[in-house]
Amino acid sequence: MTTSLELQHIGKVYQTRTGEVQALSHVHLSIAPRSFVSIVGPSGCGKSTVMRIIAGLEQPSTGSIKKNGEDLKNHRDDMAVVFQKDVLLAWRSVLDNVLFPIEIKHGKKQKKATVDKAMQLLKSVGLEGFEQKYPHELSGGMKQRVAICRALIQDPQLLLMDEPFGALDALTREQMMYDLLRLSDTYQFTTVFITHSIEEAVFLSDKVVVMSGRPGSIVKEIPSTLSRPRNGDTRKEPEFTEHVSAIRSIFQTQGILAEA
Amino acid sequence: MTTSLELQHIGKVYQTRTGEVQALSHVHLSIAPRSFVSIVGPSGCGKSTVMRIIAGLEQPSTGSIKKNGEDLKNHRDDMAVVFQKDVLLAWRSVLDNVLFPIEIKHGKKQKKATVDKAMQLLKSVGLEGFEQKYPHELSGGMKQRVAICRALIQDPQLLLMDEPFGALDALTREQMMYDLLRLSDTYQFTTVFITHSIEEAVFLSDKVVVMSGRPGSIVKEIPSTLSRPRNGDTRKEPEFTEHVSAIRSIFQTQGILAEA
Amino acid sequence: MQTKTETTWMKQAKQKNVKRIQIPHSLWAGFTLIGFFLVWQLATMLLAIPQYLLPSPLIIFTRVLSESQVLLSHALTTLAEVGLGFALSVSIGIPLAIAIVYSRYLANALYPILIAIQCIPMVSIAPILVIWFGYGLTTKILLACLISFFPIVINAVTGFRSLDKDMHDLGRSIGISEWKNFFYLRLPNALPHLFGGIKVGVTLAVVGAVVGEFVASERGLGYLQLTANARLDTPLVFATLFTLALIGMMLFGAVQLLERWLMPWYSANKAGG
Amino acid sequence: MQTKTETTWMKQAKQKNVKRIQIPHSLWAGFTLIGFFLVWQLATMLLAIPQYLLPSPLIIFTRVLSESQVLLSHALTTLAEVGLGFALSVSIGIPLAIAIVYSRYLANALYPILIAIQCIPMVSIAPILVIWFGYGLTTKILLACLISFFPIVINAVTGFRSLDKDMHDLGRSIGISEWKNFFYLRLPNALPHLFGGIKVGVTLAVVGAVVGEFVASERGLGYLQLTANARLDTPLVFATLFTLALIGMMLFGAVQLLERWLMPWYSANKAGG
Amino acid sequence: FLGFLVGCGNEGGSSLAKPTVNADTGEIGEPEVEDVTLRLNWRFKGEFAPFYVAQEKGFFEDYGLNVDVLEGNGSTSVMQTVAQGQDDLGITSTVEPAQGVEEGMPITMIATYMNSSPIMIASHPDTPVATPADLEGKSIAMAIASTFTNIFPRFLDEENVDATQVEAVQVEASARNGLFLGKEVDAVAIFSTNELPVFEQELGYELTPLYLSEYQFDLAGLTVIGNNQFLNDNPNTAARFLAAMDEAFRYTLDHVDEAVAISAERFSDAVDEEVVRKQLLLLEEIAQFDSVPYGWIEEENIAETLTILEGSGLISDKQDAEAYFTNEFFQLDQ
Ligand SMILES: Nc1ncnc2c1ncn2[C@@H]1O[C@H](COP(=O)(O)OP(=O)(O)OP(=O)(O)O)[C@@H](O)[C@H]1O
Ligand SMILES: Nc1ncnc2c1ncn2[C@@H]1O[C@H](COP(=O)(O)OP(=O)(O)OP(=O)(O)O)[C@@H](O)[C@H]1O
Ligand SMILES: Cc1ncc(C[n+]2csc(CCO)c2C)c(N)n1
Ligand SMILES: [Mg+2]
Ligand SMILES: [Mg+2]
Repeated sequence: MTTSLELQHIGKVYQTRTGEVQALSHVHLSIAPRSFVSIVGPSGCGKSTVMRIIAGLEQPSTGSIKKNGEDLKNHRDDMAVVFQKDVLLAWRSVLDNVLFPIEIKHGKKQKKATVDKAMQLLKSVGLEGFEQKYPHELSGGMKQRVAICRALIQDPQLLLMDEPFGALDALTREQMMYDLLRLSDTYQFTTVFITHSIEEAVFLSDKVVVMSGRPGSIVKEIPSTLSRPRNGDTRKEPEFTEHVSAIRSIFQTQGILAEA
Repeated sequence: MTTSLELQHIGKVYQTRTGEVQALSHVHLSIAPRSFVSIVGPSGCGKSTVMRIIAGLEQPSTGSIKKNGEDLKNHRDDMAVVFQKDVLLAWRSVLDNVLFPIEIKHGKKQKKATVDKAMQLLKSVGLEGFEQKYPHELSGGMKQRVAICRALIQDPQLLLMDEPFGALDALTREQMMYDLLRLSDTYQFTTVFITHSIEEAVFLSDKVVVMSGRPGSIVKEIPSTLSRPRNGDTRKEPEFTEHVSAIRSIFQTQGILAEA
Repeated sequence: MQTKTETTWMKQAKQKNVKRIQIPHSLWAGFTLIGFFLVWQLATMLLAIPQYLLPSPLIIFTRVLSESQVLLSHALTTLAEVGLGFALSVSIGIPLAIAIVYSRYLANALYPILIAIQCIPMVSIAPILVIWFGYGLTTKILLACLISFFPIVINAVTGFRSLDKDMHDLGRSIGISEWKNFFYLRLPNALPHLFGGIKVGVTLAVVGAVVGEFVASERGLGYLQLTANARLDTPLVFATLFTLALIGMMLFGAVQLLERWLMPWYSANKAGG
Repeated sequence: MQTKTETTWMKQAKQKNVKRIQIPHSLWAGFTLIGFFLVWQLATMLLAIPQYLLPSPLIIFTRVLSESQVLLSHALTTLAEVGLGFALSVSIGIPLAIAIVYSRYLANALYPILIAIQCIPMVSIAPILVIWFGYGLTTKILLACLISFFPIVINAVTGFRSLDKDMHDLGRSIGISEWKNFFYLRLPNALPHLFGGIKVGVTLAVVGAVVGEFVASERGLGYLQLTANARLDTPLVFATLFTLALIGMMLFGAVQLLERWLMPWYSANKAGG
Repeated sequence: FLGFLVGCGNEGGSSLAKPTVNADTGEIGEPEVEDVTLRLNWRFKGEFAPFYVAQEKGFFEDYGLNVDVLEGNGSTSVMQTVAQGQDDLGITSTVEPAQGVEEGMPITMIATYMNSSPIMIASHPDTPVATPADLEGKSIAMAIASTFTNIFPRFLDEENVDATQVEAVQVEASARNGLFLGKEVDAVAIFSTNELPVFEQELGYELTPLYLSEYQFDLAGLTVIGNNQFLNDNPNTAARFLAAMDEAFRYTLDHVDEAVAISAERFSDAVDEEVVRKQLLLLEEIAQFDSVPYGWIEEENIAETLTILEGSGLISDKQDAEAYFTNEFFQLDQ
């Protein structure tokens, strides 16, 4: 059984030396098993905070999270996170960075058995030949791709991605989107995906969550009724344009997007 | 007199423990005074390397750079850089981070005199009220905006920006584009701008430089003949679409963009 | 102190669940120390350890209280030597570390000398210093300085070298002199390392001053210990050692306070523990 | 060693311009040391400093050579004590640092005791150790351990605490135990700090062993120095000190080699200097 | 160049300028300098009381001197600072100056107040070491690298004791004390004028003594050394110093209680009055100057010391006794 998540009236207050910052207020969201949920919203609205709370890295100040109906406090098993910053380990080669979760969770033996898969992943993100390089020898986008590989190699049931394609060019991005869709089809994992690209969100998701800023809250949830599997033709579906402009207009009324 | 730059047959080889990496080969480029030049290209093609060489942070392995006709070796005066990573100083508040170049170059007194300008800048990027926060209390996009303010406050003659809007949402991005155009109009500085968004590049630039990957080299320079000042209507000019699809087709023939 | 409540997610969860009344950690620590002294007290009583070998804590504390005037006045002498020696140590050590960081030549030339000084016991150097600098304050200050010097330099060098390339590039891109680069980037970035060295150094400075008093003094805790030792007044020896430890803790605590005050941003960025 | 050629952009530019033949830095350093000894030699000759105050380097070196057999055999004794004591120090110090990092309680309870040990001169503790542990090897090992303990613990604690929150979060997101988190993240991340402490610690261990030999021994460089001193054989005293310094440099160099070998990734990420 | 170093200034007492004495009154000439520093070889202990008595009771003043009595750190350091001229006069045992003169130090012994050695072996009465032969099968603690340690093998040899039957434990002084008091060892090598009363007071019983001086192992102690330059330039000052000390010693040994009180006053943090009293009484036993002023040096005493040191390998190039000491600064006919 895969993960179904329920965020119930989550609020989050950060304590800072210059006072409290209300980052989230009454965020209420349910994430169905095996679904692909995107979160879009202006910079600083609390997307990362939501993701960190789902990941169990941050405790909500109010509200609660339920997993399959049960209160969820600690770490979520079978979860993988792509952070907004590529947090690569300077002392490990690219390959060892990718294999890091395997080694740490299942030991050296399993790591060895997973090398082929890691090479495969690296190849699929265009990093063939860079396996033995160190993070400081990579470009920004390459680092981000390594971080994505590190998440995917874990075969998670729940994949959390915080602007994973931000530093990538259009083609690599496109390829990674297809890879991601294929994997989530194959392994049937649940994905929470943060992005600034409305098109990307609509293209990938079963549901797009639109947030508005400070304190962050959910303005609207837009289920995407595009056909599956998604491919080059998806963008040509009339619903695609519909959804995109629906979200655009929300942003416009919220003053988050200037009128065209 | 503002800066005119000439990159002559620049090559760059990185020494790594697993052998040499040819990052650039014969990059030949001239940047006219007061012009806005964008660089687009696939991830890892050497855009950042070009920028670092222009900034004097990296020495080219072959070739040379001329500034106003003279050989350029050291630091370029009146230059400001927005790095791909927001390199904020953890021990300084947002305001002090923005004022860092002023304080360091012109002392505390000048810093004080520049506070208003810094507040203005922060406000224009939507960070009013965050002046006294520390970097770790900001979201990813907010940090990037602080880094941009830190560059702009220097009133540089040459502004180098490495994917500065990568972590920003569409509206903030749009606003910052207009801010940037306005500033470069007012202060007549030269800008080198790295981006993954072809539209962004065409919209902003006088010249779009298209690079192809490993070893990075320049495939094409496309002068943008769009009318100035650029505004909401710019995107509706037929040349805009022309330029965009010209670049797209280059990428497609290079195999950098999948055929639509 | 954000990290305090966030140390690990396991703890966090526990704290959320079981919000019981908590005895502060520092109190627990106090209890442990008291327990330690109790065991010691019982050991001396049950094993009948003679006083001249190991006095019981009770005897020592009684002695500390009854001689508090004497201990205090000698402690002030020692403290002055420590303060001056340590100040000298820092004010030579940090510039030296800077020199070493910026000059591979100096690094190669100075390290052997520094290591030599460090490896030669102060008790061996002390008599030589007495001959060169006399029996006065200078000798004790120099000893406190020499002994606390090395950890400060080594840690400072490590710290100054630990600047991230990204940050250095930022400084270069602004076009500042290496000197300002140092002051605005390397130095704040090195603070955690610096404080590590200073914590070790300040306690070593106490040792240096006391060793100095062993060889040349008419005052100070080292002198007191020496004379008490000659009289086989072991309780007073231990009372002196106890006072030394107290001074060390005070100095260490002061450095730690300074650290917190100078680096409020630090703990917030770190995982804590 | 990328940084070596990239230290600062100023140097870089200069190197590009003036590609002259360069004498390696280490050679220059050797020259400086030779210069230092020359000045010393001249000073003793011109100022007619008598041998019993400060022997000239020539006399010392002659003595080192003529007594090399004796010095070597005593040095091996000392080295063995240093090795064992330092190994003990590391193998207790690192776990203790871990305990302190993970338990605020232990931090509060142990720090005072550690500082106490650190602030009490080894020459004061040594006689007590002799009485408790005899005049054999144990005492010297314990002294080497006790004296080198503190810098290792303090630096290790600072290092273990210096893990970036981001990285800690990565570990947590993978869902690993704090133990693995420690082993895979905190430990490698703390290496620069650890090596700082170990460099200070290993040289202090030499001091501890020698102090141990001062107090109770029939072999070792400390003993040799003491007997030479008793015979007013100042050149031999200095020859012994010279050997001690040499041992320290060797140990320090070994640690530095180990550091380079274990952290090849480090210098590439740092601004160098 | 080496010869140049060794050659400097150890002609000893015979070559020094002599003090001027008024033939009629026996009065010593005017002091060349009045301010003098005297460096003791340790922190206060009973045998130093006479120097403080001389200060407090004005004996120095009577002789027109202002003597600064300073605590020190061992005979070797004292000798080095005196040789360097940092201090004018110093207190050592006879062993160190004997070695120092050989090393070419410009110093001379001008007085020694213990004409019998305080070096002794003390033992617990239940494991008594009353004669050297008693050492066999026993253990003895001694300060590491001390004079005793150095001469001990020769002592055993001379007394035909089997060295392999004696367990000699070389440790630092306070460890030595602890081992002995804790009965980890049977005997201990100490100074009668220093540790003996302390030990006896701590243990509450009398220890069995064995004085080395009773076996022709007599190393004179509590010796005044002077810097040759200083002595040569200021013979009257030196003579006045010794004359004042002669009176001070006499006075101290006659008024032990007052001497103890003066000491306790000066070193309130460092002195146990009862111990000082006993130390002074023990000093009286080994400071026997009947027909001569206190401090008068017997040539045979120095010669014996040199013989022992040479036999123990502590000096290798024994010179005439005159090279080491002089009695020129004493006024015999007072
Ligand atoms: N550790 C923290 N301490 C204090 N305030 C914080 C902290 N982390 C985030 N915040 C604040 O919470 C708000 C939401 O931050 P968050 O990182 O969730 O935004 P975001 O939606 O991910 O933005 P972006 O798209 O720019 O990454 C911001 O106002 C930020 O200043
Ligand atoms: N310090 C370095 N050492 C070794 N190789 C490097 C180094 N920096 C960059 N490279 C290599 O040089 C090439 C170009 O890197 P660069 O960072 O310039 O790419 P980029 O175009 O900026 O990519 P991105 O869009 O992903 O940031 C890459 O193949 C990278 O692996
Ligand atoms: C640290 C230390 N060093 C030397 C001695 C030896 N000592 C004891 S008394 C004295 C003066 C001569 O009577 C000397 C040199 C010691 N006990 N402790
Ligand atoms: Mg974010
Ligand atoms: Mg880049």
